[in-house]
Amino acid sequence: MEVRDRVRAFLDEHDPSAMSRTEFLGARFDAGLAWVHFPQGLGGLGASREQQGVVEQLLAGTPGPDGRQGIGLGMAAPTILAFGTEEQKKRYLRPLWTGEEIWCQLFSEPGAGSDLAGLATRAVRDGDDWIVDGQKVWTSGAHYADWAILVTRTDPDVPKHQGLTYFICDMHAGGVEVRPLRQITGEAEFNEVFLTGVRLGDELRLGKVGEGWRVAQTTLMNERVAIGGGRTERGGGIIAPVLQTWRDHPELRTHDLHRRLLSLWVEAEATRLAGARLREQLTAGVPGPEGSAIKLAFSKLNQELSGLEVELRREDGLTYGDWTFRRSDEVAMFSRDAGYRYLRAKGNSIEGGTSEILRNIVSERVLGLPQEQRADKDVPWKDLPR
Amino acid sequence: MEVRDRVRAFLDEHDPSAMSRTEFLGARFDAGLAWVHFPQGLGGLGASREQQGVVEQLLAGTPGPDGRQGIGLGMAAPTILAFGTEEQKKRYLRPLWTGEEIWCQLFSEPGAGSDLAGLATRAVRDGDDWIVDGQKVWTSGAHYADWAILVTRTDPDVPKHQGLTYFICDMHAGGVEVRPLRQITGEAEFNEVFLTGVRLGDELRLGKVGEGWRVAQTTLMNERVAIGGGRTERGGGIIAPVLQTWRDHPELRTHDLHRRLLSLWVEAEATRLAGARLREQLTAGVPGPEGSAIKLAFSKLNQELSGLEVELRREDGLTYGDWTFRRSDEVAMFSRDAGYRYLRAKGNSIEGGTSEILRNIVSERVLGLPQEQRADKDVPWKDLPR
Amino acid sequence: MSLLYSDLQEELRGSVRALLADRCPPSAVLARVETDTPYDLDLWRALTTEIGVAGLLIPESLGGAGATPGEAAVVLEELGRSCAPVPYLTSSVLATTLLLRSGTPAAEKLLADLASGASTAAVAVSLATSPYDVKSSGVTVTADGLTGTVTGVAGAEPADVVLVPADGKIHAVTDFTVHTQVSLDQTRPIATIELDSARSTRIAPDTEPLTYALSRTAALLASEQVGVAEWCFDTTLAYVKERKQFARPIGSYQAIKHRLADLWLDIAKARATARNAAEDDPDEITIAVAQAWTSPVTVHAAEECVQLHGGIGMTWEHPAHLYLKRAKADSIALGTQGDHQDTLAKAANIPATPHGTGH
Amino acid sequence: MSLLYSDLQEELRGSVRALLADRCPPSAVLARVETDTPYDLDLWRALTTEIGVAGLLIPESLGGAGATPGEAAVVLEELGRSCAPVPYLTSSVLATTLLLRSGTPAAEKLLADLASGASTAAVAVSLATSPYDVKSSGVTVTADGLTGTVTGVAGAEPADVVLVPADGKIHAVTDFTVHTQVSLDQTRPIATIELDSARSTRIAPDTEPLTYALSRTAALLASEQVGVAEWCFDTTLAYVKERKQFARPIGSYQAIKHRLADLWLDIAKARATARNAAEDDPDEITIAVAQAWTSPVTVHAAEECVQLHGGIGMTWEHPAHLYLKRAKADSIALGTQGDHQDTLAKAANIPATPHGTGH
Repeated sequence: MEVRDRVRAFLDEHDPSAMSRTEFLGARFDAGLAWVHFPQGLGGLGASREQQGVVEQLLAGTPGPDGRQGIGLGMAAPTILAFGTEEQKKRYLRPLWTGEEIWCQLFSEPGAGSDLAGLATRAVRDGDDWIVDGQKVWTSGAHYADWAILVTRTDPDVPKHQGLTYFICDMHAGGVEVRPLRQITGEAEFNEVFLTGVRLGDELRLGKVGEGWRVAQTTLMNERVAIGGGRTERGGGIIAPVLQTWRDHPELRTHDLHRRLLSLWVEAEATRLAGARLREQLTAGVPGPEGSAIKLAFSKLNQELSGLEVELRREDGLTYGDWTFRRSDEVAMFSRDAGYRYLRAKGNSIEGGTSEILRNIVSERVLGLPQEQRADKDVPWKDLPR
Repeated sequence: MEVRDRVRAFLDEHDPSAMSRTEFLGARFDAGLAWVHFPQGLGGLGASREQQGVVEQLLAGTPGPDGRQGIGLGMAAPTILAFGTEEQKKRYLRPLWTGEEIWCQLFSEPGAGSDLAGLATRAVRDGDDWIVDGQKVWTSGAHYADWAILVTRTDPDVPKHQGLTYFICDMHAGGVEVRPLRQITGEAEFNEVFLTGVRLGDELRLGKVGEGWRVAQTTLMNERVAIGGGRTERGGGIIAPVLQTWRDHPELRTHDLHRRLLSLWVEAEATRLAGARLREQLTAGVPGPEGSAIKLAFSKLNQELSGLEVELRREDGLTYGDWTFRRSDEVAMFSRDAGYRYLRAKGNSIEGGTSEILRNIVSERVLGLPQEQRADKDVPWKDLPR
Repeated sequence: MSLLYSDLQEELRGSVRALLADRCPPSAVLARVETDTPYDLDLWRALTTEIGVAGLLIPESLGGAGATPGEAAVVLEELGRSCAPVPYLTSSVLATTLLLRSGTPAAEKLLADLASGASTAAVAVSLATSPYDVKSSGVTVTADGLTGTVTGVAGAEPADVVLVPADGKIHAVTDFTVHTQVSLDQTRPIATIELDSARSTRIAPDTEPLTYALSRTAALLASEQVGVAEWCFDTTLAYVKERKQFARPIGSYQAIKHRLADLWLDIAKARATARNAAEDDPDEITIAVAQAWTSPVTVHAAEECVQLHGGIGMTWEHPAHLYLKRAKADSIALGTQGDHQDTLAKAANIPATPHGTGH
Repeated sequence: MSLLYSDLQEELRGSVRALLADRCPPSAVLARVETDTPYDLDLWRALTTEIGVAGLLIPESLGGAGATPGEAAVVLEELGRSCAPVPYLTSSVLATTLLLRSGTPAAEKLLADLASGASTAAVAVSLATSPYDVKSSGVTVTADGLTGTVTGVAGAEPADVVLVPADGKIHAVTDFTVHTQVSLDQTRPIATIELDSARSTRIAPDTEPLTYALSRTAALLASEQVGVAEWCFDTTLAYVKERKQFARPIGSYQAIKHRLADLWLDIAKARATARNAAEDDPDEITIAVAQAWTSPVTVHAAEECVQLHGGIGMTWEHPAHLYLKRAKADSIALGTQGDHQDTLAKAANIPATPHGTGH
């Protein structure tokens, strides 16, 4: 039976208005329509990845996964599929898909940002279990997550990429403490997660001992390539708010700001077109690390445009919306005030690969220039300077 | 007798209008008033270096050395004084001072620009002589020079800084061929010098065999620190020509160029003030590598200002003064057309230390950041990749 | 005229820096921004009584120290380095310069109190006011007194007296209400001042002293900005030497080295322009150059500070954001870079297009 | 509308590139700039007869290939990569577009000759003319014919016919004198055209076809600029991989790596804007964006090429300077970045100050 027919049959049998979102998603999983390229029995049909587009199109408007499931769907699920045991796949994929269980990721550490493989969170074998101690950071959703994908160091005596092991971590386990991490905007989008003597059974290990870096690469490759801001119209997207302010407030205009705004308008349009061209290339089957460069460009534009808007607003630019320390689960770049956007945009060139790392990637992988000299590849992790 | 009194006595006895420039300078040398801090008999009095200012002041208006003597006076003389034998000092310093003998320098090579110590011109011992083969470049004045200061490689089997030897080179010797080096401006300010089997007696060696790098350091330290453009008034110096064009041609003005010109005006003034402050610090006895940074700033300004002027001139900016291949002994940054200045200024960030090298110097010697990793310090020169 | 610091100035800097190191660490500044008292009045008392910063610009005859703007500039550099929440710029520079310029007996009476730090003043204009475009306030003068609201005022909370431009004159008022606005710069918040039939004393018969004081304060603001930029630079430099990624200090990566070399040079230029603007009687061009250069450089320094600290620079607990917010607010305060460039265009005879506005 | 190159376009590119590699190496281009014949007419003949580049934009009905601007753009990219001294832009794009737009029988007659390459045309306006500000020429029309001088004309030397705007109309003239001016861009020099009672044929009753052609040529000039930028980038990239200082390729230094990464990205954006402007009927904003972005990026690419080649980049014998001169001249040709930004301000509704010029 064609995928298209399966979806129609599924819709004939399941009326989303007559069941809860969880029930509907569960039924969709069982019908193999969660990820059609996953195997049968694990939410898929063993079909080609392209068929997923057909499914999404036909199921448009029915209840789907929500934003809190993003890390589970985007990062945990493909990793579990690639490296999990049969038991793990059976156990975790369905509730991950239905949203009954929420996932987060425990990767970055205060001492391991760009250099993720240098991480220091230890996992030590204790009988059938592992005891985990360490600190993770920049974890979104940790405060409501049930499970985490976790990378730990199990062998400090070998070079850093070789001594890592990947786990599924129970976020409700003893010793897991989640603290909101306040940002310069005043809010907390992320968390710090302190792991103190956390006991994880060996059945929570994903992949082999010492194979953690390879597993983590799979996870990271599945992090969506951010081709900054997606499709937008000319004059839309990140430049729209400052244009609105410009048009609404003739009294704020100056010649200096006019020329700077025109330059940024041109840059934004050139960047938008380059992004569109890159998407065309990707569609035509010419993928590559060029996406890194577009992210670089959008970070810069976000920062410069929001900075210009704060300056344009003059006295209003001296004010701020709200400094209250509170959780925020979304990056509201378009609905919030210019001051918030100015501060939040500073993170764009750090999160998801710093601009410095992205320039390395472009120069080495796109341009073929020599790699930076590395002193850390063949030295036991414990002997590295830090 | 005070230096001041010596100068007065000298002037009483020598009427510059009654003798040739060469005779007058010769007499001045013999009176110890060439460089008062040099030893007696070598053009000096063994006085303090500060006394030279007194001499220059009192002798202002009398015939002095000319521009073609610059390299001899600025670089060769202090090196000969520091490393020469008594015979060498006696032989070379007086005609160098009087201008009877002109000097040039043979340092840079096509393969050794920023990395001067990597030079490849070979000098091989042959009895009492040395046979020199190689190619030097960016040599000003080579076509009229009598002597050159020359750095060669005498031992390729030791690390690069250790195998160099410094010579005085007879520019009239057989095997010395000087060719004008045409630049992108169309002119030749510099030369290429081809050395083919040039025979130099060992008495022309300056310093010990293998000591060439130390001798060359003395030479280079005496190259004047270019605190870009010297003292100028506000709105003067490198920004003056474009301001003149701006004021003379209201019809060429645009808002875009206006804002760019204002920004550069501010930058030029800030740079001028920083240069003035640096000179104050130097006078107050706080020298340092900061001069490198000012040269960096002036290179950038020269380039941006001349580039803006070409654009401002529109159709006139599409023309050029003269492409004729001819020798030019001066860098006429202020008297020539904007196109010439635009092209010539491109060399500012290369000659006398590239901007990249200067940024290294600032970051390492001023800011104390780690040095670039060097693979060439302990390897025999002949085994280095090139 | 020297662009260097005098020995006296270095001594003054040492005193201020030592006091701030002791009583104004970043942790204290950060803790205060969450409270209802944005200004640190204990610190202010120490600065005024132990060092006497408040009276630096006031002649000895009026109870001050009779120092030059060069000394005030050094104090501002140090306060900028600490993002110190004290009303020095607003009271001891802006309000003080206004009062000195008006020179009326009423003004001199106020100055005596300001000199000792016994009293603090603010000027009731928006911090975003350009010295080249001073608009009339919304305050009206009637027989009952002054009535109206002024927004965007810095240094209002600790002020005992506010100097209010209204009806083409300047008035001193002690009866006013302050509402702190939620501000981008958390260490120098702006506030709304409300006057309701407030009694007042005439300080100046016209508003020229206000324009003058705004311009001279802009000149000295450049020194505060240099202090902010310096803290950002020094803190970043120390961090990149310390922080290792891929087993190397991140300061060993050449791209970072070159960025820091360029930034160092930009700040060196900023210091030169600020010192020039801190001379006794700077002309319009000198002030405009200092502001037009130093504002964007200081913002850039603060932005590089956040970027080169990586994730930690985005956290509330690291003080970098306090400097970013101060740098950005300072770039708007007392004229933007464009305002100062426009003034340059006029004063240095660099006219806009022949078809242009003629500014 | 796709921003990618079609297979047909890649094929065309391949032909042009192969021909140029064979007959237009840098050494030949450099040698020619010292001669009295700045344009390479043998090369031009090969391009027109072997590949048929001259007629790309001309409909098949008039003897051309009936191709789209996208094809002409690819030819321009390749000519830019070689700084090829041929009158493609001036004859096959500018003059051709003007004639196509006017559409008169006289124009169509000329087009038939241009299509085959049998004849070459130039437009008697300064290359520095902005499409947004076309001034009337100094040529007067009397009963005796056209008389006057036009300066700054590109592509005049090889032209058999010049199209002259005069008296509000456009005229074709074959009787004219050309004096080459000493030009910054040595591979596309400008010249003075002199007319002395020259007989003419009326091509268009008004100058709208001229304005139109200037604008469309500006759109395609962006592709030439991309070609220039690409040569500079590719040549620099190859050099920094090869050139060693301190026993390392200079391309292993991170500061250089990051600069090249940024430049690569800027050129990628330039290509996207140029492809967009090479669509069949680009609007004013599309053209203005392509020019406003690509001009400074191309100049920057050429400047980085000289800088990163070190001393050798400053020598006459290395071809980098030919590209620097072309890049700079192209940034002035057919409107500066400011002209195109001004048009954007109007077309995209981003008005200047309320007190400003209203442009």
